[in-house]
Amino acid sequence: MKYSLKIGKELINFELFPENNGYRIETDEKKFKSELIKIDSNLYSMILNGKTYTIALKKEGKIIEIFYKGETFIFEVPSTRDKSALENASGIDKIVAPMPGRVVKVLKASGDKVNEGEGVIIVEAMKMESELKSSIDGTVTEVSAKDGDTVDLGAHLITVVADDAEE
Amino acid sequence: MKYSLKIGKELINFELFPENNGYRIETDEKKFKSELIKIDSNLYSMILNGKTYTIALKKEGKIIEIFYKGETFIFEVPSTRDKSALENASGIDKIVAPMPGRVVKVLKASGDKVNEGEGVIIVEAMKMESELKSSIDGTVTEVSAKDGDTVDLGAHLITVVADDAEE
Amino acid sequence: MYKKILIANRGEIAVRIIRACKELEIKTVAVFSDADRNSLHVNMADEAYNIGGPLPNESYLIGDNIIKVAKKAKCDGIHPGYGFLSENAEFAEKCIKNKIDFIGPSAEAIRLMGDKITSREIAKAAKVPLVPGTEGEVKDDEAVDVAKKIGFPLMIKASAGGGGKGMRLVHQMSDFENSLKMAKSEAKSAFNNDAVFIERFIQEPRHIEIQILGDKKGNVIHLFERECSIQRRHQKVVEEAPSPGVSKKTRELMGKIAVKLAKKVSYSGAGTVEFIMDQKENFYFLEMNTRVQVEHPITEMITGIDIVKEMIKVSSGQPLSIKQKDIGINGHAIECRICAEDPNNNFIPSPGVATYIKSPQGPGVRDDSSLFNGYEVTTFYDPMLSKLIVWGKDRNDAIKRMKRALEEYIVLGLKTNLGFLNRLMDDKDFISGKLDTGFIEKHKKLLKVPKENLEIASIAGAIILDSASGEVETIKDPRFTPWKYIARRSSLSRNSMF
Amino acid sequence: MYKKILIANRGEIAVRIIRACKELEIKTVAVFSDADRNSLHVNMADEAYNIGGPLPNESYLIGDNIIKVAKKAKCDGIHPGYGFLSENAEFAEKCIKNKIDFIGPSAEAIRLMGDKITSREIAKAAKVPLVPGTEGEVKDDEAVDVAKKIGFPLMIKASAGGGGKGMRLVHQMSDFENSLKMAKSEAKSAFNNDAVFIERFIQEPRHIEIQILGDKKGNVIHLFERECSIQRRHQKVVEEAPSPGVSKKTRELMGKIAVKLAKKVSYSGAGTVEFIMDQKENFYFLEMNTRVQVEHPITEMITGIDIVKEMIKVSSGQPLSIKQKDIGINGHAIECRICAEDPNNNFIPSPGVATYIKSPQGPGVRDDSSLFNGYEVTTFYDPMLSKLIVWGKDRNDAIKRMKRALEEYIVLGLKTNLGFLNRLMDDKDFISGKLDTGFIEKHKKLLKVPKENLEIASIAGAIILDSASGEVETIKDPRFTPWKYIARRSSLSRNSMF
Repeated sequence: MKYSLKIGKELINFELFPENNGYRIETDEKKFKSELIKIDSNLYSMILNGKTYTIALKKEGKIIEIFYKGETFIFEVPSTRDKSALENASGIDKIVAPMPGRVVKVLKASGDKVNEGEGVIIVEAMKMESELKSSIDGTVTEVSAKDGDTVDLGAHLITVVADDAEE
Repeated sequence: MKYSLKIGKELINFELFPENNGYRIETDEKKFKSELIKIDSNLYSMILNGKTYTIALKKEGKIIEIFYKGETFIFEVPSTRDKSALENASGIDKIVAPMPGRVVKVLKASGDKVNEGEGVIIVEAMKMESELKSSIDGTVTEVSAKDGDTVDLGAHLITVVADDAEE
Repeated sequence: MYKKILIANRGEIAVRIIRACKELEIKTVAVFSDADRNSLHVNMADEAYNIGGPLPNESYLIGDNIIKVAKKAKCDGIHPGYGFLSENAEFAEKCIKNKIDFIGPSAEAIRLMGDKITSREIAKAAKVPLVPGTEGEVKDDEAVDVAKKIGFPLMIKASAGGGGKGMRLVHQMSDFENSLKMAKSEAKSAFNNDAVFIERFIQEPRHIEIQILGDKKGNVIHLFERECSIQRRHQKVVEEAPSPGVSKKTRELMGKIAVKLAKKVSYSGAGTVEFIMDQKENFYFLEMNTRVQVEHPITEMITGIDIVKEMIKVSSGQPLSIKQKDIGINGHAIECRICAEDPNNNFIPSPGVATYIKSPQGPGVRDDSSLFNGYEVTTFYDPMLSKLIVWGKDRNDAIKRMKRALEEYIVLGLKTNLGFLNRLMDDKDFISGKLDTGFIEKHKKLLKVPKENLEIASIAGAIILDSASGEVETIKDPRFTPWKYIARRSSLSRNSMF
Repeated sequence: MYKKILIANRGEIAVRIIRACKELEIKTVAVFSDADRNSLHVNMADEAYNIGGPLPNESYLIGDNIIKVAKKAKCDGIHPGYGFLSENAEFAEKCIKNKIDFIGPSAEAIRLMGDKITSREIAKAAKVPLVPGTEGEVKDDEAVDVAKKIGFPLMIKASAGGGGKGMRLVHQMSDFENSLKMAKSEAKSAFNNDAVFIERFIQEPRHIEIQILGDKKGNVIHLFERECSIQRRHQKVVEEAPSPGVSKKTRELMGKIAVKLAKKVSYSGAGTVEFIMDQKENFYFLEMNTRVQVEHPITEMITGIDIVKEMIKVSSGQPLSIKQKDIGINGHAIECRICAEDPNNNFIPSPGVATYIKSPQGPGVRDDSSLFNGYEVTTFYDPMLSKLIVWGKDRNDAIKRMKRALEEYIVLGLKTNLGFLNRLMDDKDFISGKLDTGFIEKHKKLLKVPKENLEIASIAGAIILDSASGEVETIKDPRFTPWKYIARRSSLSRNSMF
């Protein structure tokens, strides 16, 4: 079976072949022989090419959250539309609230030109102000927040579109 | 609501009255004001008359397993038949296998008289032999195991009936 | 000795204090906000009472209500922990007025050392070395002259400040006046007080602090130094004791000076004298913290002294149980603060629910945590999840042990700094011990997640995808029913070499 | 130093060794039986291989297969842990023949000290005090005379014995001949060897043992004693170091004698010389264990020496890193073996699945465990779940800390000795330190569950009964969405005092 996983803007492709009590896994570059055993509610033991790994994971709908070696990776199961969108739409930066908080100041208005790394909005939460930056050169096409708004985690704030991107 | 719990051969009776965010509980002897909050899959925090207690528990069908202060208590929800049986049948000791193991020697045969504390059967498990004893004075009425049998946890081995008991 | 202590705090420090009380056979009373009913400190105390809403100023900061609970529950002491009311002189006074001991220094000592300018004056009088700078609030009209005299780079700081607010680093005269204006306006909005002072900026500074302990008989001892130079957002992340940058001579000198300063204010209880030190071991007084500190465990590990128990004992009137000459340094200890934050996004706090937790164990590892499965990090409180502390026979041993312990730590559901800390323990500059407060800024590569880790995680993700339920068991039942097994001995070939 | 070590063991000791290797930056290879795929040691090692069926003689006892795995995985050392192959001289020899170091003493030393009669002879030659008794197998025709000479009470013991099998205590001449017959027949069936010896029975004996460490250069040191008198079924339950019954003078003498004995067999690695001691500090050699011991952590806690790391280093050829004169005793340590067993039923092992686990944490607590939620105790292996170890500045401090830690421990799903251990820490005879191996027999009241505990548990049970689902939440959602909360500040009155 072929599978894809989306992490951030990246798409990872695999092919899985059941083999003995485990799987053979092939990516574009590598092959692995793998076995994954559930130990506890969220704890798994993986043996990969003879080496062992301890992994914690949670699957909720289309989101797979994986903890490995101090890091949390959030994978998404991409829909077919996602897959084609991902390939074309790398020129769009939709900036969302990284945690529940308050909008201190919206720095850019719709139509403003911004450079990569330039701040577009300041939010405050847990007594700390953070400036959120554009990850691309482009133009602000949409602003959904105003100064003083309280926003939930993941709420859309501002969209920047690269000048050469098609939305 | 009135409730009963069975532990070993004992029956405990309660009456519960919902009150504020918790319960008022009355036993034959005492009254308690209580609140129980679930913290984790099996972990609960109980506040009882102002004092706090940490308790782990598992409810499976009619069995409630409760861990408190190093001890595991296994409660059973008694059926109506249980309740009347319990009151009359304290003179019966059904001896069962305390763990999966092997029967080393059956010491008593059906019809034998036994005293309280007298050994009736020897079982072996985890490299250790244990002599199981009768908890009452009485007569062996039933023997379900023979020397060399391997037995599962809870398997019936021997029944002793007190001479004055009605079965 | 006390019979029952109320702990006016939450989280890991409340748990830490409850543990000390249990070991001293003192009953404990927890207080909790509406957001904290299912917290560890509520569970572990003997009694627990709700004191209001989740915002600190609705609950943990209302001293009067806390004193009411303490009186009703018949407590004879209140331990404030750190933060909240711990450095509130007025609260300390109110406790005493209500005939409940405030477990900490006198209100007077808190007041004197709590204000940065007053404490500087006391330090100056005690001949404690100070960073060259203004001795009090700098007036607008004298500021330029003062700045010239002190020299650049220099630092403008809010008198009432903390946590980096109202601070400005100025490299040259031409930036000075503008920076001064900004610092004052920030100080005004943060503390409602625009007073600032100016001091020399120390290049590549190390944050070194001395732990002190005093009793009510006038004895004060020090428990050597802690190095807390690994910081982000001006807050400590990794602390160690002893410091790899402090020589025996400097250690003794710093210790003596800290004790002298503490004696000036008849200090009792646990306190910390903070210094800034340059790479040539010149050190200058920063401030004094008149409470138990987050990082106190590393000092406990190398001295064998239980600082929280000692605080409680001296507060009850007992003399210090140890003398300066009997205290030595045994091995090396490191603490990492495990926080719900995103190192890849400027260490921004990352609230959420910790779905699954597994703590490290084994030799030389101490985990002071308030975590459990289902623990929620809210925006009401600090995002610190746990203090992971290790002891080793020397610094290298401690670093390797910390790395091992960090690898054992599992926190699913939150972004944490575990991966960053893991890589830090492998960094050759960290291992060499050449630290300064700009370390993380200079080692941004440590923030990057290695590609291999993503690879491993994505393989696990791919296998889980293949299972509709998300519950993968390649062996249907990994458990054996032994007695059945013996009868039907079957040979499983999974990953077998034979 | 080694590059990769195979750990020929399972459970907590395999985990302990893996942790030591990680801290020494040595790669680890785990082996596992079919019953152990989901064990902690498999997860924590760098590599893991299945070696056969769940019965020890199908997997962990097959030395040849383990050596095959070690060769294939390119290991340069094998650590045997305790039990299984750890005291198997033949296995040690085979490792060396296959150019893989056996991390432990020489096969010769294992052989000499492994046999009780030979080791007694060596001890006698080294002038180590011995319990008055026969010096070898006692022949049937001389037995009665020998018994008269030694005097009563006396003990008959199997030469090849262990764990109480083939042992008989005889109080008077009239019981002697019958007891001898029974001991021999038990020995025959248990060890296929009916040789027995006879010795004086020590009244109220204490079990005291000396930890030793040797290197391959001929250096041997001791790390003081451990007291292991709290036993059930002739097996240790609680150990402590130092012993509350050993004076400084006896300690030094025992240490010297243990070192002398170890040097007799050119001992290298970790080993333990076991003594029986009466209440007047007369002590006699019992046996030597040529391996790391379950209770080694308490010695680590009071000396700061990592015994497992030291074993690995000396086996690789390094000299001991410490000298006798540099080792001191720092504080006091206690270990409790948490076992799946039923104290109310003669400590009978209690297999099953641990549904929910919570380990103690905080200052001075070390939990060497192989537990996790879902861990199954099978009848294949030892029912020990965890070793809970605490350090305190003195014995009283350690006892209070152990009590605190035991109260934090949660193991749902199995019967354990946690409650018993909890009450033991409160027992005034235990606290007074007057211990002997009959302690538990004499304190049967500690086995009884207090009525209050049942009461608390049954109240929780009653509340759960009231909830159809078994999931009680008196507050529907104890978690707050902070931003919504601020808008609709509501006052909850749950357990509030205002």
